[in-house]
Amino acid sequence: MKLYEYKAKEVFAKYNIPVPKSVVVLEADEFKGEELDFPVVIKSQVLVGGRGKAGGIKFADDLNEARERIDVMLNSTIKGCKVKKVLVEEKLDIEKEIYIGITLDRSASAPLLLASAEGGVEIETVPEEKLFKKHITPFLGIQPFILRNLSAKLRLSKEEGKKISKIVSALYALFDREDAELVEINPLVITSQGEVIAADAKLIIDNDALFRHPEYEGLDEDLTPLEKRAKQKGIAFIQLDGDIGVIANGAGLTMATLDNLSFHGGKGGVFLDLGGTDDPEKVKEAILLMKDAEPSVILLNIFGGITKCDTVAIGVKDAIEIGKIDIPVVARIKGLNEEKAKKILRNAGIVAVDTIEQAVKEAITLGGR
Amino acid sequence: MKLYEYKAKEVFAKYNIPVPKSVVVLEADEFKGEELDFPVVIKSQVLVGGRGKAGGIKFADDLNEARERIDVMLNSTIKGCKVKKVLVEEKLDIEKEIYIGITLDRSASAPLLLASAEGGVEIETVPEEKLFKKHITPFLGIQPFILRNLSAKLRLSKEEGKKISKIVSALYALFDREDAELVEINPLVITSQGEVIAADAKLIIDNDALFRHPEYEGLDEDLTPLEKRAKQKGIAFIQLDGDIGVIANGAGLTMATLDNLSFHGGKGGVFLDLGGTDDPEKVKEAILLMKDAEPSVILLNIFGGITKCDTVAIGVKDAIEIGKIDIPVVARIKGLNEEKAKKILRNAGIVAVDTIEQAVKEAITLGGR
Amino acid sequence: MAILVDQNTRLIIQGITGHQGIFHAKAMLDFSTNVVGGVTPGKGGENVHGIPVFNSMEEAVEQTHANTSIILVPARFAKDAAFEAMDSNIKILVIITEHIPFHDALDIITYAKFKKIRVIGPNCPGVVSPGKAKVGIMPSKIFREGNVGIVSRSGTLTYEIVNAITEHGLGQSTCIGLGGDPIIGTSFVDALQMFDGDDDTKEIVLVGEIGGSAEEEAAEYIKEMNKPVFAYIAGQTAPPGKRMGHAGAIVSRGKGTAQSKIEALRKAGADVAKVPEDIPKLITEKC
Amino acid sequence: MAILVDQNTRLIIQGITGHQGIFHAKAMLDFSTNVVGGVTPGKGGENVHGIPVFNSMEEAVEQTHANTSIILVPARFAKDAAFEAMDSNIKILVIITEHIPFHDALDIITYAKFKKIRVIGPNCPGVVSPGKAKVGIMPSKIFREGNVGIVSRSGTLTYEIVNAITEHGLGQSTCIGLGGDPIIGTSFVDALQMFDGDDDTKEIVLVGEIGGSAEEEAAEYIKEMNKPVFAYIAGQTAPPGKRMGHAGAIVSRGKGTAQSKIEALRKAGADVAKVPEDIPKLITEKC
Repeated sequence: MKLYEYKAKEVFAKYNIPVPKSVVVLEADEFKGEELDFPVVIKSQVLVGGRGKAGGIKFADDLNEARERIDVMLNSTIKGCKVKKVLVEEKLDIEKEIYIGITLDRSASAPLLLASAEGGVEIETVPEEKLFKKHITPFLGIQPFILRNLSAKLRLSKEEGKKISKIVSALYALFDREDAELVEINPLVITSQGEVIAADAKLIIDNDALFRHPEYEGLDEDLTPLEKRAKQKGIAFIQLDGDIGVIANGAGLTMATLDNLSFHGGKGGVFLDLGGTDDPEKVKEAILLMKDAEPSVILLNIFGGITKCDTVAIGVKDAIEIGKIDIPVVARIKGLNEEKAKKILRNAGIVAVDTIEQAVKEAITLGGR
Repeated sequence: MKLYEYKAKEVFAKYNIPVPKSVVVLEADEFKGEELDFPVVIKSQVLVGGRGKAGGIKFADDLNEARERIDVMLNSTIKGCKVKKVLVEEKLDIEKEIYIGITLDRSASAPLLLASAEGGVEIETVPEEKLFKKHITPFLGIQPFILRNLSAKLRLSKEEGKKISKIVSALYALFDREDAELVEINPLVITSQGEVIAADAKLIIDNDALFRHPEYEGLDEDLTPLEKRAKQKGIAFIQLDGDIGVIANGAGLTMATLDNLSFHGGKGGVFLDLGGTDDPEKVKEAILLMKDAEPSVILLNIFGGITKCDTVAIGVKDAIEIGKIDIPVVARIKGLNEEKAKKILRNAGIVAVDTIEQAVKEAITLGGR
Repeated sequence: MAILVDQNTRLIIQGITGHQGIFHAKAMLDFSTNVVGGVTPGKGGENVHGIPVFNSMEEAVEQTHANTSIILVPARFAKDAAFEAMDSNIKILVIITEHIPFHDALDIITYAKFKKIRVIGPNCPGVVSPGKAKVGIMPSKIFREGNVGIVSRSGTLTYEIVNAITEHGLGQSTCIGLGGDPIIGTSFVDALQMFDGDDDTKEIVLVGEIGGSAEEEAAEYIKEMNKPVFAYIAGQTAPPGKRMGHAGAIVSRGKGTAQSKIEALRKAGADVAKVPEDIPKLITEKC
Repeated sequence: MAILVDQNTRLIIQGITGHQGIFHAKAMLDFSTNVVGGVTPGKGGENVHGIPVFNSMEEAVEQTHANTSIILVPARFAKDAAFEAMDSNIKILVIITEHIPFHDALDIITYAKFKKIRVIGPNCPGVVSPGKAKVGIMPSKIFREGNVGIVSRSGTLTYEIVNAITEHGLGQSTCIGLGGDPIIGTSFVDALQMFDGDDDTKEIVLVGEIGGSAEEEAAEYIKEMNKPVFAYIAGQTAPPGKRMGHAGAIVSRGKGTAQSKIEALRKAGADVAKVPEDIPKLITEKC
């Protein structure tokens, strides 16, 4: 779960990481101008990178200018994301910009602390030799020597090193205790007055850990209404650019089916992983979700190992009847009780074929968009 | 640093480990009787085990009886320890007594959690098969499965298991964060009302970690005045039963010297380890400390490796002159610059011999008690 | 010979009395796996299909001398179950459970590395050595004894490929599902090394997907191998930034694309199939 | 051959610019130890007796390919120094520092076990292989090349015994001071095992003291050894419950007495000397 900047900064503040004085505004005239000192920065709250270049960050020297710009921003779309909130912050007097991030190094199975004296740019563009990198052993966390080495690498003054060390320790505590997948401060600003302040904040919380963080529940996320519904039902559902809805059991198989579709000139419109279930209720939910995504055709690819093909087929049949679905369905179903399953599907008017290639070709023909 | 029971219970309470309602009393009429419900337990605050059998724990049903017993106790000596404080507690309605302790298993280099359903007796007397024992990996601490297994082994009810699990977790947190060498609740009482309360509390804090626990500084300890002075000066100094004061450099060498003394019929009165120093100031402190311990003779055994013998000798000579020490001194000094050292010592009227055997025999003769 | 699980496997099922536990205990028994016990706290003394249930791993291992454990407990209890297993005398731990918080997985895998315990998963279908033992939830019927070693990050997709290999008249030495999470105990390289040293394995099939760089690392190792490797990578048309069902299947910041993986594997000499169905054909063509 | 330290030792001194660091750097150099660098944060670029000083262990190991480190920093910084060393590529870590909090030592030793790093100490005089290398603070002059392996929990007492052995015309293969704390990285058993496998070591001297059960465990191992073991145990007249100078030298709850240790060692076939001075005589009498 990716948090909006203003929300991430609330969490940062809980860990005593300094953030700029700010207000969140949903409508331009909510902003009174008394809360903050001018000049201010007006930042669109969207979950895409590079919003600055896309016009999602503006400055204002007085209330009028601020309101005007807030208004424009609230009616704009940044890289496809509608701006629903803006964050208005006091503008910082920037002396230096630093990058600090903690992410996961999958290859090493360890958190990776990254820092650079070149903040404010994408970390991927910083040359390797200018990066401070250290894998963190989960049980040990941030030991003093790591902070010492970080300060040395970034050539921080003693005073800067002290403040930034505190922030890095706090950031790791946050990463650890909030079950974060990623935390990033880019830039971490050192002001002309020597203050160190997180000018931006990126925070992704592990969805699988939300059960122990009820405070994040119900937070605004960058999901389509259907994706939101799927999430509530526990179904892996992703809307894509194309028109063919793909349902398969298992993430790998679903991906492979989408890939196959594309080799034959088709284009997936929905990724829907049924998972290892043959629970007719869940199958029904999935089909109804798919219906509401309005694909031109539904391509069903089931490999029944533990899952019984006929049970899945019954679920599909029922869902089509209940949901009065008139979108054509093509099924390739293989494995446990496949013959039974094919019969059930064919009786329900579904094209049931033997190989994935046949199914893909059929779907493309039937979809015909 | 071994804490008195009342002090240990203060620390326990900080970690939300339930302790009986109590007051600490230094004089009998300080106890007003209103603070607690009768009957009460009156417990001598001494740092020796087995005080119950030695008369250090009494009960009282009303104020008069309580004051009488407090008064007697405050004028008594338990196993050689003068009672300076008593802890008066509400008497618990005991249903069951449990033992819980965390100590160090040196062989395993790991903390060891010990528990037994037979509380109130010395843990050493509990048969192995009735003990719950689990080494704790420092980085992992008390995981839920450990608590589950503990509850099963002690055949606790679900409700008891829940309460005791909480206490065990708290106890480990205390062990860890307070830099404890040992924590022990014996007995942990389950009352007829189903409450779980630490009736006794043992807590030893690591002396070497006191720098990060200033709250324990200056606490009352079971040290002789000289031992206290030595501790302040950072000198390893222990008063023993005998009359011969032994100074050597290095704990092993000091012990070996005391042992040798005893083989020849002598008896050590002081263990004083000079450590790896030849700092004349520290040598002087040590000699003066030794003087105040009033041994019949001082036996000095120095092996100079890095430490220079002559520097030590000068320190000894100076101390004897400054302190006007007329206790006979026998020195065996060997190693770096030993000849110089012997000359210095002999000039100061000290018997300087070549072997430890000679020195020991000479000391016993000179001491002559 | 096979790898990881075989006739010498002495298996404990953690969570044996749950819905999944009961079902898969039977399936593993039927596969002639040596299931020596199960653990469910509070249910010690019961039995499931004749398998004795213990209250704790310590007790279970003491009584049965088990060397392997499989975890089939819900995600929020999986870390505790894993630590309990690793503090008993278990050498191989297969974690089936999905949706384990990633910080829990980090702790589990870190501790496993320290204690030199081989963890497979989490979020994996387990390990099968046909004719010897199954420690997992893969469908039994698709397997057949043979010489193809299979290692995969996927579940059903693997079953498809296994099934296709079997229908093609070939069989498997061992099939390992590594798991679809970003943090897993055993990597492609680990599995390739084991297969490389296994006499029963003549060919190796690697089924990868988008996300991470485990396939690229595998490619480096494949360069040094003599046994032929056949690969398939899922997610070639997946959009960046989206998790494709598996927590680990995500192209993020331009990294972890199928293209990069396919290219690395090809360069290393592996035969990369365009669609999974092609794998058996590629094997028989080459071998 | 010797054990632990020899001509292949490439040593870093952590805390080289301190009072102790400067002094012992010289002493180790003079012993012909291959001291390749030192570390003191903030003093990188300086040198001590010509030894380059680095800001961090990472840098030091990268530049010098060190395999061994010795810690000579104050107690409150020792844990951090140890973790820094263990996170670099060091294989052997000698911790001289005394008064390290026991929970810090626990963390250090636990992590060292996990990472399979050999830690000697803390609160120890280090390791000397005469004629090869000294990684510690023992006086250099008392040593002489030879075939007696010495392992001890004590400092000065060991020097006495080493000196006596040398004066007696014998010499040492390696002398290890294990340290006087209750939590130490290397035990008597570890050391005995190493000496047992060392061709240069013909006889072994074990210097123990009250507290713990390391000597009793050593006795169990000695039973299986062929090389003769000579022992001395200090603290035979120490009163129970008192820490005799060393944090680890305490008889507590009736355990850890000198009597128990002496008996165990005698039973295992070791020659136990009544006083330390007797050790060299016992060796020449027997060998």
